[in-house]
Amino acid sequence: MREEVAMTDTAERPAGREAESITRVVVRFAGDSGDGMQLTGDRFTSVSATFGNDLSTLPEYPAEIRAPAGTVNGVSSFQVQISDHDITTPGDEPSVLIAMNPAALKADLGRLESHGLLIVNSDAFGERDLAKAGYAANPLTDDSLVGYRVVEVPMTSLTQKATEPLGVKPRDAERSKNFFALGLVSWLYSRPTEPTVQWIAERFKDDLVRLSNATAFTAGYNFGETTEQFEHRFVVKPARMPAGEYTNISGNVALAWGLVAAGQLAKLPVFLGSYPITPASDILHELSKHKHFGVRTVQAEDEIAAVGMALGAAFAGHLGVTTTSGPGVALKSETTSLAVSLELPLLIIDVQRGGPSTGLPTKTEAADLNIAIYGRHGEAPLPVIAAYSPAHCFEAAIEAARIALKYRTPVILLSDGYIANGSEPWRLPDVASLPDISVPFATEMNHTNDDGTTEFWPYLRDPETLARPWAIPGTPSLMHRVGGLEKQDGRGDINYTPENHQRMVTLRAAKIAGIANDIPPAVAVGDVEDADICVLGWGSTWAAIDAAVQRTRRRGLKVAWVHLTHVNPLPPNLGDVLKRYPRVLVPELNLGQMCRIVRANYLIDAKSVSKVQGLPFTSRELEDAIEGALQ
Amino acid sequence: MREEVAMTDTAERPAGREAESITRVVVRFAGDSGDGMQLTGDRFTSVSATFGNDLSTLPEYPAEIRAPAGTVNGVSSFQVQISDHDITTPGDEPSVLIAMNPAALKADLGRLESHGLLIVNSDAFGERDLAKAGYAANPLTDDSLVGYRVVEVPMTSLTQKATEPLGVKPRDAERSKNFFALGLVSWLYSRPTEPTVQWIAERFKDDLVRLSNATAFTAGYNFGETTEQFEHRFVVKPARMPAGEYTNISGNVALAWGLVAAGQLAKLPVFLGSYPITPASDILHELSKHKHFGVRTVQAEDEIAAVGMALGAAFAGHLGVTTTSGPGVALKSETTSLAVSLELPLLIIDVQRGGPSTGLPTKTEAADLNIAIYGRHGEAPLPVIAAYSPAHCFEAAIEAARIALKYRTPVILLSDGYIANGSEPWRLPDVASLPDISVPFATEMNHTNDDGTTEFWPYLRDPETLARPWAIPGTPSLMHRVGGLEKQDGRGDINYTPENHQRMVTLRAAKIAGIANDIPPAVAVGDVEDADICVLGWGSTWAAIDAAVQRTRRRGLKVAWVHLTHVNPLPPNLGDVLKRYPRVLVPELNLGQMCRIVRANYLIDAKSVSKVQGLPFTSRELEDAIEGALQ
Amino acid sequence: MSDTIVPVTTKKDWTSDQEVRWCPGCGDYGILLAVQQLMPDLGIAPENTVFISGIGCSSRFPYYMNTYGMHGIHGRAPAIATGVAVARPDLDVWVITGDGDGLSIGGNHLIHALRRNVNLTILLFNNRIYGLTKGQYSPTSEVGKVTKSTPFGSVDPPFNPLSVALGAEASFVARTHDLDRKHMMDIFRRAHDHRGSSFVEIFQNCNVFNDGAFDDITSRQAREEMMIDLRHGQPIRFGADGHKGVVMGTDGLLRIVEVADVGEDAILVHDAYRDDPGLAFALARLSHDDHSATPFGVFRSVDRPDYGMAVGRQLAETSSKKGPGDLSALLRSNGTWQVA
Amino acid sequence: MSDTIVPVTTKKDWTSDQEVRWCPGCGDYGILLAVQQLMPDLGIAPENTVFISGIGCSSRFPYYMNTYGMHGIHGRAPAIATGVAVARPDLDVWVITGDGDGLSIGGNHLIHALRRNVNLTILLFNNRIYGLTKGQYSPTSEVGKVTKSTPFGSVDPPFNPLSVALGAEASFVARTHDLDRKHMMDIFRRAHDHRGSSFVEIFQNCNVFNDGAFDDITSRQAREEMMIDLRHGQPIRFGADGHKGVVMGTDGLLRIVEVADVGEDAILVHDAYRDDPGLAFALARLSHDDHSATPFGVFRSVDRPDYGMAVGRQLAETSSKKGPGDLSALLRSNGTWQVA
Ligand SMILES: Cc1ncc(C[n+]2csc(CCOP(=O)(O)OP(=O)(O)O)c2C)c(N)n1
Ligand SMILES: Cc1ncc(C[n+]2csc(CCOP(=O)(O)OP(=O)(O)O)c2C)c(N)n1
Ligand code: SF4
Ligand code: SF4
Ligand SMILES: [Mg+2]
Ligand SMILES: [Mg+2]
Repeated sequence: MREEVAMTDTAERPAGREAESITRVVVRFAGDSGDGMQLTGDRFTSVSATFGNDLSTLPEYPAEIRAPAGTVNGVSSFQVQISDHDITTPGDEPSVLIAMNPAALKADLGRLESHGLLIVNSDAFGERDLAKAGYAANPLTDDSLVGYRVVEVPMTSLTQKATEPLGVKPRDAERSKNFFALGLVSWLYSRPTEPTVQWIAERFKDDLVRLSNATAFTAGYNFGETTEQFEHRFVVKPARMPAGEYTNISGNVALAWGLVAAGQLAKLPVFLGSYPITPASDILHELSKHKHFGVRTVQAEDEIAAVGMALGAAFAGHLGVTTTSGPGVALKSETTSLAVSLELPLLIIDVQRGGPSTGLPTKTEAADLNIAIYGRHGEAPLPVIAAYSPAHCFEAAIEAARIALKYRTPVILLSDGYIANGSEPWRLPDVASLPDISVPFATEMNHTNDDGTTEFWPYLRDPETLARPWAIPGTPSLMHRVGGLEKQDGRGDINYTPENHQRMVTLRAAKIAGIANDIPPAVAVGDVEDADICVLGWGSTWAAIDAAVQRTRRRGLKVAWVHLTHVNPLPPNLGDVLKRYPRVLVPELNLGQMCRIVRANYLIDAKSVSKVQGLPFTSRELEDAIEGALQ
Repeated sequence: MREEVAMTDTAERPAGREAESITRVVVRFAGDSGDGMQLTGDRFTSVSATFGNDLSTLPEYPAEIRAPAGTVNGVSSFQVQISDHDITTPGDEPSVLIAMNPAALKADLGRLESHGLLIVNSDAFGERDLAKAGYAANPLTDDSLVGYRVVEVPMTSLTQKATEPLGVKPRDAERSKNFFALGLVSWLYSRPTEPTVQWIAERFKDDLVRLSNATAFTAGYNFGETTEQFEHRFVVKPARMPAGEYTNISGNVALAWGLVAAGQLAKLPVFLGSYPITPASDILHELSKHKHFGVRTVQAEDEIAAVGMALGAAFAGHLGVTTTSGPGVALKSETTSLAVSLELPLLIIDVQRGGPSTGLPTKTEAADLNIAIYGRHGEAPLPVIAAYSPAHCFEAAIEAARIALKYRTPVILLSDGYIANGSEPWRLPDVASLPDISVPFATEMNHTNDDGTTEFWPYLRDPETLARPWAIPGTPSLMHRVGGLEKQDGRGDINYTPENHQRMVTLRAAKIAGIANDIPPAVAVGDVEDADICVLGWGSTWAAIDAAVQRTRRRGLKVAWVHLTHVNPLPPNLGDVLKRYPRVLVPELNLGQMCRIVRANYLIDAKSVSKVQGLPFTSRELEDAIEGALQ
Repeated sequence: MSDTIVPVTTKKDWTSDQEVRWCPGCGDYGILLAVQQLMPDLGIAPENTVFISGIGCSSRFPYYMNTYGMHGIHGRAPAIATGVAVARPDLDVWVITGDGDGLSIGGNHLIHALRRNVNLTILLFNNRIYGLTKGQYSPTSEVGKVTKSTPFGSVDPPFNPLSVALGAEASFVARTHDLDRKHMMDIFRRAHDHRGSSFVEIFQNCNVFNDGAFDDITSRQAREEMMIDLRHGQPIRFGADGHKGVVMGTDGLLRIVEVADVGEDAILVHDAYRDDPGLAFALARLSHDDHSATPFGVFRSVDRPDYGMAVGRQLAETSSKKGPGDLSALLRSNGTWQVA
Repeated sequence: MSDTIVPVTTKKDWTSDQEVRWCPGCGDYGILLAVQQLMPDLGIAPENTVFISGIGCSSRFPYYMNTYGMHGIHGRAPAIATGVAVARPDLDVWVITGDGDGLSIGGNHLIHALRRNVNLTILLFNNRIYGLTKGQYSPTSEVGKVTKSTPFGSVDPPFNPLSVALGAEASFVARTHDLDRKHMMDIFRRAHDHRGSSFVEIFQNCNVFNDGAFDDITSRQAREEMMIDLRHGQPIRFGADGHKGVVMGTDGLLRIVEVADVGEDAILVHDAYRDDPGLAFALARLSHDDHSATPFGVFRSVDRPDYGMAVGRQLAETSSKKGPGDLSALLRSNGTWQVA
């Protein structure tokens, strides 16, 4: 199809203005939910990825499927930082903002860096558009945009003009204007056009739509080439990244693939019981595609059924998994407590979002640490693991499965909306190098009575891991019953005696606590020896902490940093490590949940840095926090 | 009816042996689930109560409705301590054990104090009975009972003989043998017979059953009078208790009455949405009787519906209440989070039992503190209150309602199986002296726009309490919508902006934290000035701590004690109080949940004393713990 | 319905100041309009009306009504509404739910509310899809449906919402669709006027994730031959000048026939007021997919005690027996003793 | 049923070493005996059999079977069992539940398991009471019932478990009672042999909290006139030498008549294999309380795809299309680039 499109025009053109090389740029596409900003951002991202930049993205969209067109509530935006060196965040302030309508301008202008480049679709600034966005006067004409470099481009009409010859109706042509914007920005930052043209050719089945988009893209690109409105054109050189094969991956996809991998590495079929919920649904969607990996996915009637099914599958010998977000974790609490009592392997994945209650369903937060660790009745301890970046979700899923299988315990894996939807380049691991996490099923009697007869005791533990045997249905002569009532140590029969209950409660706690010896110790990075302050992080704060620690250290501050993947149990040496430093700072997207835990464990006066705004920390915020703590 | 019975016989008799006065006795009735031990214990208790003793009880029964007759699993027992002075516990070791069968003997002998008095129903020690209980040899004939004062009484046959003249069949007569035992023990401790005879007359509608029981009771009493098997007869004089009118009350009944009272004091109808669960069901049962107080009770389809209904009733202007135990608290978590977000008054009552999962449904535990405080997704803080004794449940219920109503928040009230089923004498409060906890409903617009028009803002807070207005359906012109999505501060419209979310999260937290200034400060008792150790207690550990602190202090140790009713938020001065003492000890029926909280809050090296056996602490255990800590 | 003096209101009085946030073209708009237009006719006051919903596109509904309202949590609306209705039988309580909210996660609360016959007017927006979460299949989606969560097609057989309701003892059961405002208003009115639980299934088009799901039945061209209009006391006929009809065989099987073949008298006469739900159930099963003739209207409407009233009556009875509760008497009810 | 070689077992092989802990005289004993006696006839092996239950007296059942078993949590057995059955279609999965466990807290999981037609044999012990929690009313207790939680009598109308199941698309629906072991064994066998979800309501006597609830129907004296024995293909007759019968009127109403009055040919012939659930539903509604003639036996038994199999088939199909999953290919599926 590609030859049909007007791409060849540019090929014949002179090379165009010389591009000025810059080290990094933060681009933010903003428009109406209907304007396809997520798609546009995605394309710009993967082109930059294949081009070899390091990058990090931050998609943001409204909770409504489609809020009223043209309103601030309906604004959907996509921010991406691309760079020629190692970066971890989508950037604090965009250096360029593409605003497809007044609402987008109103919603996002505040984020644009001063003197930043502002590209607006001037066609979308009519009376009614301005009114819908709540503008009394037209910002393009009054002086509300001074301090920014404004470029007005009539994207709608230009797109319509470009596609008219193809016989595209103006109303339809309008739907291609985001590709015009993409073409323009691609030119501005010297992105290769090939991949996008190819992608358009493959993605759109309808001939006219395909042609219209391709043409709009080219028109946008050519517009940049021809217009005089841009003083400069830029190029962001590929980053020097470790050699290897890369793909651009989002947290939810990485997590889904991690679960597929875990099944392969454990030599077990994967069973996902899930109920859709933002921002976790995409894991269900992704896993549903991979049935040829022996992955079963059942969309349950609710979260309680979802975890119940996963638990049933685990009892039957599968790798049982359930994926959800905060409200679902709450609903699964009682069944999770049963899983703790049954001591069966089970993965409960919580992609955190803003709470309490329905809260901010499409925004990020990390306030489920408490419910993950403490949110069950009775003494029901379980391991909790937290992924720290989109790509890390892959590894985290495998590690969670390893622990669940080895210790026969439910494990809660925490992700969040930011890393779930955000993406970054990922250097593909060598599949052969991934760990074998398989565990044997019980196949024989494990207890001999005095009279020499043998029995199967479902709660006779492995002396080292304290894990009980996993005997699955179908195994001859190991028939046994398990349940939520207290069980006699060893035999597993119902038992209500005081001593036995004490023993079992202690054993269950010891089993989980013991996992601390099977995880990597806590390591400080940065000014390990002489830091004046140690930043303790967990989960997705990783990116912002990384940037903030680098910058503050560049400015001569003595800063160390410990980042946790295993949040329960904690690495045994964590207390000693933290006590080395006069100050401990714990940045969290909650009101200080991990901070309380380390205070209780180690009696150190750790200080919380808290942000609960549905957004990740900016590195600037953490820079200031570190500096402030050192004053 | 009474004259029919053989009571008059004794009346003609000589007064009987002189009773030796003792200060306290611990009696334990033990038999088969079918033997009516709970009834027997109850009778002995209330007779002693009306007689004027101080007392405390500990009923224990199996999780099964009726485990196989004669087996150890089927044993049901009732322990009561009666005394002539102020006591708080049912006693560590019984001084007398009444064992109705071998199973009961086997199950409870271990608890009897050495040289304790053991009364057995010798008729129940046949071959098969012994086998069922798992006795190889007959303990009455071999020397396994040395070290106890054993009195064998053929209760079954004596009862049958006594009731035969009435035409009672031997099989039926057997069912009256517990009254024979009651009569015997009543004689032994010089209990008045009047009340029991009267109670029997009123309780049993069937003439023959009534007569048979009354006769058995008298026969037992007379047997004590006539037999020579008892060297002594005892009397426990009435306790010197503060003047007033007393009733004997269990925790569940006190809690139910407290809820009725709360409704009256708040001038609101009470709405209970509940799903039956041991040991909380009796609150539902009790409240269902009091419809003439305007109390509505709905047995919901499950716990989620129960709390949902209570929340709906609260929205409609009732005092919404839901009662449950651990598994139910877990299920209610998501709706509780909604209640936090809606900021409506709601009472969630958790009568704790042994966990995790179904655990030990009929046994006590206090391991739901974590889920109560931390068991919701997102930042969803709420106040938590803990009752410390059966009678205290009344006051605790009113206090929980006061806070819920004043601050428009769900409140979790913690009780447990021990105080729920246990009973103690309660000095009735003067109803007129109970606090007025009523709050006004909103009736008018509360916001004026610049143009002078007025509106109703459902989230415009009281500057002091930070509570929002409670405008109930039916109120003209205050129509408004609430929901679980984040709300704009003041207006209450849906709002997803970062700043507003931060503000609302902070406001909700501040509202709950602020309650600390509206509760009694923490007070230490005991060696307040110069204690070497401070015991920090909460909930039902109160009784055992009280006894242990008294005894250790009597033995010259310097001990202080702080007991908490408000466990979240904590009294503002708690940190200062605890820091006064070199050591802090926190006894809990869990693995140290409150201990972690005070460590995190105040960075003090508080030590946990933990027991998780389905039983309350004995005072001995805590005495040893205090002593040990001081070594 | 609890008001004695009939309040006079206009559509405006029932419309909130919140901007409506559904996709352009969504069927929900038509339903909202029908309800807002109907309210003034019901002779009730906004302040005595409560709308409770769960979570879903449909569940945004209460925000747009100028009444008391709660946007609850997913699936729990019937339970929350039961609390409102039992506590306050004087109120007019509506439940707004979706096929996922009401039949998937909320199925249990829904059937128990219907069983108890709580005085609720329940509107279930059936678009056979999860709209708000961007297009997964629902318990009413057809087998084979390809959605985000079923890339190879769903293998879940769907519920028939009406049979679920009838199996759960529902006293009022009806069906309407988002394209016919008059019909919606008529059904909603009757649902509202019914004392006890009223269950209304509304065929609702989700033009973003399941567009045209009901076209074969409700589109202008299809209606005449595909929509069976149920009217109490009338023979069940449909199609161009009623050439088709429904007959019940002595074998207990309901059949669609050409009236000409069997004669008018053989045609089944609809009886919505019959205690026995058998006929309503059979009619609910008459269509097995969205491409065959489908009955609309009121399937069942029978009187059963309203749960909230029954609860209230017990309160009144005990009070009149025992007199108003006396707290200090209560505290003494288990016997007391004096200590001097 | 998934075994090719038929294992030979005796009742002993199916009996666990746990002592049975029900009250003396409980109807559960008879049901346990019936199941344990039946198992050897089914030609299946204990190690391929799984019993999943919730919480309640009835839910203690799995402990007494020498098979794989799970005593789950209240109401969740159908969900847990769905996980077992979908993961392992080779297993024989039984669900044991009570009227509270299965219809109150577990109602939603039950109806969704039935809708999906998961291969489960579901035995619901209906004693119309909460036994384990010592006697509160249940969703099958009659109106007016005085229990611990309803001292003035219940105002909740009960569910008819069979209509709930039929309304939820159940493919196999039957009723039996705890006093007739032969009948129980026959029904359990057919429920087991049915591929997909089988739902069996068992009238079970709780002699401690609801003694004699079914006496008017199932007691030796009452049976003949009160129990209607449903047999596929047979006219539905009962009473002394079948003097009573059931007829379907053209008005869609099922009636009990004297056969003499209407003639044998007018009597309705039972059709359990009919796709349309209308007749089964009508029969389920024939009795409205525990004091009128009540049908027993198999109401409905139709073939629908077994959910677990359908899920498995999709796995097989994709594998045969795409070949077994290749992890490193998956990691490259979204496009990659090389960095030297
Ligand atoms: C406890 C919980 N689980 C899941 C979700 C996510 N969720 C919100 S709405 C919805 C389904 C909506 O479908 P439906 O009820 O049919 O409403 P529609 O959007 O189609 O109108 C889901 C799964 C949630 N909000 N809460
Ligand atoms: C989540 C939860 N809620 C409540 C309970 C208490 N509970 C246990 S069994 C039961 C009802 C039992 O009734 P049914 O299912 O009819 O079984 P039955 O005892 O009558 O055989 C209840 C309410 C529980 N164990 N767990
Ligand atoms: S997603 Fe569908 S149901 Fe939801 S608002 Fe859009 S069109 Fe309506
Ligand atoms: S309580 Fe009833 S159902 Fe439970 S074991 Fe006893 S008799 Fe059976
Ligand atoms: Mg829907
Ligand atoms: Mg029952």
